[in-house]
Amino acid sequence: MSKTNTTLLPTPSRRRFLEGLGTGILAAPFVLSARRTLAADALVLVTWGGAYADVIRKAITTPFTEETGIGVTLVSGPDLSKAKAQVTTGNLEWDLYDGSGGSMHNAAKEGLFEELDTSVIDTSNLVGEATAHAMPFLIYAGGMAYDPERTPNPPRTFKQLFDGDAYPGRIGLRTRVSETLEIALLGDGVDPKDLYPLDVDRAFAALERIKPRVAKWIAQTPQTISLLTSNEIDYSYTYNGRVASAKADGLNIEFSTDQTILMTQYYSVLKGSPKRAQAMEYISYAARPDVQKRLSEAYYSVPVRPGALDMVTPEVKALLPDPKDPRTVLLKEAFWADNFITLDRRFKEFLLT
Amino acid sequence: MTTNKLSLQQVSKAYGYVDALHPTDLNVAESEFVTLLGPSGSGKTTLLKIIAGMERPSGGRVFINGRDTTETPVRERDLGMVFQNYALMPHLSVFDNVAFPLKVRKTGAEEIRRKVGEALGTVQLAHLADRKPQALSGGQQQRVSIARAIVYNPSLVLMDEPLGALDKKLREQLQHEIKQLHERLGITILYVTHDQQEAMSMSDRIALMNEGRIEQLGAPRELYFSPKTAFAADFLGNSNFIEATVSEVSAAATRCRLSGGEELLAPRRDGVRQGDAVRLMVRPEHIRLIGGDGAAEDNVLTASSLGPTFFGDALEIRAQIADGSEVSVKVANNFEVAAAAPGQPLRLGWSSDHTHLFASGSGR
Amino acid sequence: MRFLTKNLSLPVIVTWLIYVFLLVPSLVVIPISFGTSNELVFPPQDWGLDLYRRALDPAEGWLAAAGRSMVLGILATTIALLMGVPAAYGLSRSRFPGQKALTFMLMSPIFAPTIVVALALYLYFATLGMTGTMAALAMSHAVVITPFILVTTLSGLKHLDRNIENAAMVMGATRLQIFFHVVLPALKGSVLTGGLFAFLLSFDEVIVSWFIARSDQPTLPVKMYSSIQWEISPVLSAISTFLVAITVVGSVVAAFISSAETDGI
Amino acid sequence: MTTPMLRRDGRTRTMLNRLGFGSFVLPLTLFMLLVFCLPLIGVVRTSICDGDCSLVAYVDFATGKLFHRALINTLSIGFVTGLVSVICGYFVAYHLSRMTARRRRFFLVLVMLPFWTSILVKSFAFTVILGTDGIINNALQAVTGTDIVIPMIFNRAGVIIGMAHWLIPFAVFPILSSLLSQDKALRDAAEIMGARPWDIFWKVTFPLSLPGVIAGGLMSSVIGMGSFVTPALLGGRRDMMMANLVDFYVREALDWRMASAIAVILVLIALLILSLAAWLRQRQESGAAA
Repeated sequence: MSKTNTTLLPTPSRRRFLEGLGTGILAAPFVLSARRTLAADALVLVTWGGAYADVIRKAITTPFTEETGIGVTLVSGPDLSKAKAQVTTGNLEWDLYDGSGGSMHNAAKEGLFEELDTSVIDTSNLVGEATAHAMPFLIYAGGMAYDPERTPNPPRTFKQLFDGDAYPGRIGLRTRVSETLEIALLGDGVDPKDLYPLDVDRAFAALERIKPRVAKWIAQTPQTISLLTSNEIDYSYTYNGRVASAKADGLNIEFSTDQTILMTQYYSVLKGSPKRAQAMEYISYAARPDVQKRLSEAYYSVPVRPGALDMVTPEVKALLPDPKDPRTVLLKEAFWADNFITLDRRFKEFLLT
Repeated sequence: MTTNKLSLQQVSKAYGYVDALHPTDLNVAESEFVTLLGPSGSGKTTLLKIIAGMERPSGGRVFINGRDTTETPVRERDLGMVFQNYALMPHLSVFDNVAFPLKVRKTGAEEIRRKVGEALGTVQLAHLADRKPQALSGGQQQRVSIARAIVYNPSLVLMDEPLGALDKKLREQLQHEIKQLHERLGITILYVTHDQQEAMSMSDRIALMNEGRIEQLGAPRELYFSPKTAFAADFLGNSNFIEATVSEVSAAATRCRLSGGEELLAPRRDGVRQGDAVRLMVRPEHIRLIGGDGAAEDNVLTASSLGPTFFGDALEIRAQIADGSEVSVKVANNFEVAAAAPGQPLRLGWSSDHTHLFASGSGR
Repeated sequence: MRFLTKNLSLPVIVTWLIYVFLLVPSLVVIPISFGTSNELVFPPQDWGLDLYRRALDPAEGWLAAAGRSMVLGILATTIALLMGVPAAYGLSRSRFPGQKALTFMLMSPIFAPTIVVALALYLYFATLGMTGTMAALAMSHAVVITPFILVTTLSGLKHLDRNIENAAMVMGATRLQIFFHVVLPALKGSVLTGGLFAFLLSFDEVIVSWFIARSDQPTLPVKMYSSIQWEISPVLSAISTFLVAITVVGSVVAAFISSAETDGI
Repeated sequence: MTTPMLRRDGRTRTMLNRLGFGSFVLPLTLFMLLVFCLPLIGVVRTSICDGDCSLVAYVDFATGKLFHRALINTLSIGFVTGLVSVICGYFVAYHLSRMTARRRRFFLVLVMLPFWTSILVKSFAFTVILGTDGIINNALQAVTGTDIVIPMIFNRAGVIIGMAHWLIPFAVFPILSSLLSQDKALRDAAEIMGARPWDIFWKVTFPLSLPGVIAGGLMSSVIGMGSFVTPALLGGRRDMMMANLVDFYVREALDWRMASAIAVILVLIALLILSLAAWLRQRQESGAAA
C-alpha cells in the first residue's frame, strides 16, 4: 500500500512548490480540474472506443440508466498507468475501469481498486472467477480463425495447430504471454484439465518449436483479422466476437469453436471513487442474466452467469464456444495475477531470441 | 595566322521581348587584356555569362581558342574565372582550393603540389596554403581566387568585377598585381568592371558597353581622346557638354554658335551639316583660365565663377557661361583661389583640337 | 547541375521513387475510404460515401476530436512561436558564456525520444494534478514543437543582413522595435514554414497526447489510436483522405495566391 | 507576450536593456526549465526512488538479457533508420533546392503528406503494398512468372520502411536549408574550372551540406529510437525496442521505476550520440583552422 502513495517527487514541500508553480505561473487561466466538467452525477466508465463501446452502451449502460436513473458516461482508452496516476494524485477522472488479464490483477495488487462490495454484487455462481477487486462481466473466446476458401482443412484444435506436418501454414499469435503459454501447452498435448498451474518450461519449449512458423506476433488486435484477409497468415489466433463482426461485414473468415480459451473482461472501481456505491450497483447490474443475454447477442460473448447461455438465441449460440466442453479452457486469472510480470519478461526475451 | 583566344560573332541575347544584348562581335587576341566597361544593365554581365556558358545566346557563335564553343558545356570551355565574391570553397584549404581545377582534371599529386605551389607563389600566398579561406583578408582571398584561375593555364581568364568588394587602397594594389601577372605570364584576360579608371589603367583595349551593345572598342587612350559618342565621352573621364548649333562647315573645322551668341570651333566631322543641333564636349583638364585679355586659344568663353573645389592634387573650378550651362575647369593646386571666388569673372580657353563634336541627342 | 531536374538520369528516377514511396500509402488509403465495409478491405467491394457520413456524424465524435486537435495545434504553435522566435533572435544576435549549452538545452526535446518526453511530462503533470487539462496538453505539445521553430527561425536569421538591423539601431530603434518592425517582417517566410511544420507535428502527435489528454476529450490521433484496440475502422481512411485533400487543395490555392518569390524553405 | 508592458514601464525596459538579447531568450529558457528539464529530472528521480530508493532498476537493466537485446535493437534500428532517412531525404532536398520557391512550396506539401495519414491506417496500406500478397510481390510474380516473395514487412525491413516514411521529412528540412544557403557562385566556379556535375556534387555541394546531413541524420535516428508504434505494427518479433519496454513498464507492469530507468538510459544514449557528433565536428573544424 505504501507504494501507491509515492509519486515522482514525494516530499510534500517539494510537491506543493511544484503545484504552486504549475497552477500559478504556468497555466492559471487554463487549469480546470479534469473531473469538474464531466456530467456531475454520472458514473464515468473507461472502456474501449469504437464498435465495442457501442455494444456496451446498447447492452448495458443505456438500459442501466433507464432502470436506475444513474447516468453513465463512457470515455475511451483504459490505461492502468492513468488509473495509477489518478489514484496516487487523488485526482480521479474515472469511477469504473474495464480491464482484462494479468496487468489488471497486478494493478489491484498496487492498490488501485476498491474491494468489491459482496453485499451488492453476487460474486458466486459465475462462469469465470471474481477476485476481491475485479468482477467478470464479459467472457470472450480466443481461438483459431482461418479463410475457409484458402484453407479447406484447417486445424480446429491447438494440438492440430502445432502439428506442422498435417497442417502446414503461417501462424499469427499474440505478443501476450497469457493466452500464448496456454496455447503452447495445449498444442503440446497437455490435457485442458491439467493445465494449471502452467508448466512454464514445457510451454516455452513448445513455443520454441513453433516459432519458425509464426509469421507475425501480433500486438494490435485488428491485425489478427487484417493479416488473415491480406494473406499474410493462414491461421490466426483471434477472438470469436471479432470474427463474427468481420463475417457480418462479408469477409471470408471462419472461427473454430472446437477448442477455445475463454478470457474474462472485468469491472473494477477506482480507489477513492466518490460514487463507489453506484459503481457497485452498476457492476451488479452488468452481471445480471438478462443483461448478460443482451451482451451475448450483441457481442457473441459467453454469459458470465451459467444459466444465461440458454436464454441466448440459437443463431448466436451456434457461434459461441461451450464452456462445458472439456476441450475449452478458462484462463485462470489467479495464476496470472501472481506470475504475470516475471513470465511476461521471459516471454519478451523468448521473442527477442 | 594567329587565332584569337576569344571570338564572338553576332552574339545576342533576348529575354522575352527585351534585348539584353544586341548582336555583338568581339575578338580577344592571345595575351591581350580586354575590359568590358559599362554601367550596370549595359549587358556586360550577360556577355560574360554567355562566354562562360552560364547563359545560352539567342543568336551568334562563341569561339574560344578557335573552337566553336557555343554549344559546349561550361566545364569544357577551358576558361578560368575570378568572381567578385571570390567564390572560394569554404570547406577547402587555400591549397585545396587552388588544387581543385587540377584535381578534377585528374592531375597527378606531384604535379598538383608543384603547380599549386607555383601559383600561390605567384600571388605571394605560399605561406598561407593550409589556412581556410575565411581566415584570410579580402585581398588575400581574391589572390587565392586568381591563383585558382591561372593554375591550370586556361585559354582565357574571365574576371567579373574582381576588385569590387575591396577598399580603394587594396583595389589599386591588386590592379597593379593583376597587370603585372598579365604581363609576366602572358595570360589572356577578359575583365569586367564599371570603374573607368580601373579599365583605363589596366586594359590593352576597352569595350565600352551601353544598352546591350558595344558602343566603342579601342585602346584606353583612343577612347579617352577620341570618344565616338557623347556616352563614351561622358563615361570615360570627366567632360563638359555645351549645346550649340552648327553655323558653318569648312574643310578643316566646324564653326558652332552657342545660344549666348559666342562661337566655338571644333574639328570637322562627317555627316554634320549647317544648322544641325550639336553637343560640344571639352574635358576639364583641357581648359585653361586666361588672365587679362590674352587670346592664346582658338576657343574662348567668358564665364562667372561658381567657386572652387579642392581635390588635393588638383583644383576644380565650376563656372557658368552665358547660356546658363555649367562648365568645370581643372587647374593645378597652386592656383590662387581668390581669383575663382564665387562671382568672379573668368575667361576660359581651349584648343579646337580638344573640342569634340557629337550630334545632339546621342548618348546621354 | 541541371541533370537532376531535366534529364532522366538515375538520381532523378530515385528521387521520384522516393516521392512515390512517400505518397503511395496515402493514396492506397483513398480508395478504401470510398468503401462501405466496416473492415479494412483493399480494394473495396462496394463503393459509397458511408464512411464519410460516419466521419462527419457529430455523434461519432470525429469532428469534435479534429476540432480539438486543431485548437490544440494552434494553441501549441502559438506558444511555440511566441517563445521560439524571440529566443532564436536572441541566440543569434548575442554571444555569452554557456550559450552553446543553453542552445542545446532549448533544442533537446527534438533529441529526446518521444516516449521519454511523454513519460516525463505525464509523471510531472500527474504530480501537479494537471493531466487531462488543455493547458497541460498545449504546454506538452509546445515543448515538443518549439525546437523546430527554433531551427527554422535560426536558419532564416542566418540569411538576414545584419546591416539592416544596425541601420535601424542607428536610427534610434530599441531592440524590441527592431525585432518587431525589422526582423519579424523579414523572417516571415521561415517563421511561417516553421509554424506550419510545428502545427503539423502537433496535429499528428499521438504518444504524448495519449498520456496527457483527457479520456473523454481525445485529440484526433488519440481517438484514432484508442478506436483501433478492437478493430481498425475504415472511417480512419475517410478522415485521412479528408485531411490529405484539404491540405493539397489549401496548399495549391496558397501557392497561387502568394506571388512573392521569396527564397528559402 | 510581454511587449505592451515593456513600452510603458520604464524600469522594466532598462532592466531588459541591460539583459540585452538575453531577454529574448529568457521566456523560452524558463519554459523549458519548468516543462522539460524539471520533468526529466523527475524521471531520473523516479528511476531511483519510487517509494524506496535503490538502483535496482539499473542493475536489472545492466544484467537482463531482455534489456541488452532491446538496447541493441534500438541502436541498430535507430542507426539504419537515420541512414535511410538521410539518404532518401537528400535526394528529395536536392530536388527541392533546385526549383523555384513557389514550386518548392507545393512539393513541400507533398513531402509532408505522410503526416496526415495515421500510422494505424498506413500500416494497413503498407500491408497492401509490401505484403506477401501485396501489390509489389504480385507484380514481381507477374513479371517474373515465379512464386517469388520478397518479405518486406513484419521484419526489420518493415520497421525501417515504416519509420523512414515518417522520418524522411525530418531529414529533408535541415538538408534543404543547408543546400539553399549555399552560394551558387561556388558551383559556377567549379563548373568553369572543369568539374563535371558529379565532381561538383561530391566536391562542393555535398561537403557544404554536411552540417544539414548530420543534423537530419541525428534527428531522424534519435526520433526513430524513441518510437514504438511502428515496430509493433510493422516489425517482426525481434524488433522490440526500448521504447516498447518503456510503454510496457509504464502502462501494463505499472513499474515506473523500471520504465524511468529505461527512459533515462535512452536519453543518455541520445546525449552520447549528440556529443559524439558535436565532438567530431569540432575536431574537424579546429583541425582545419590549425
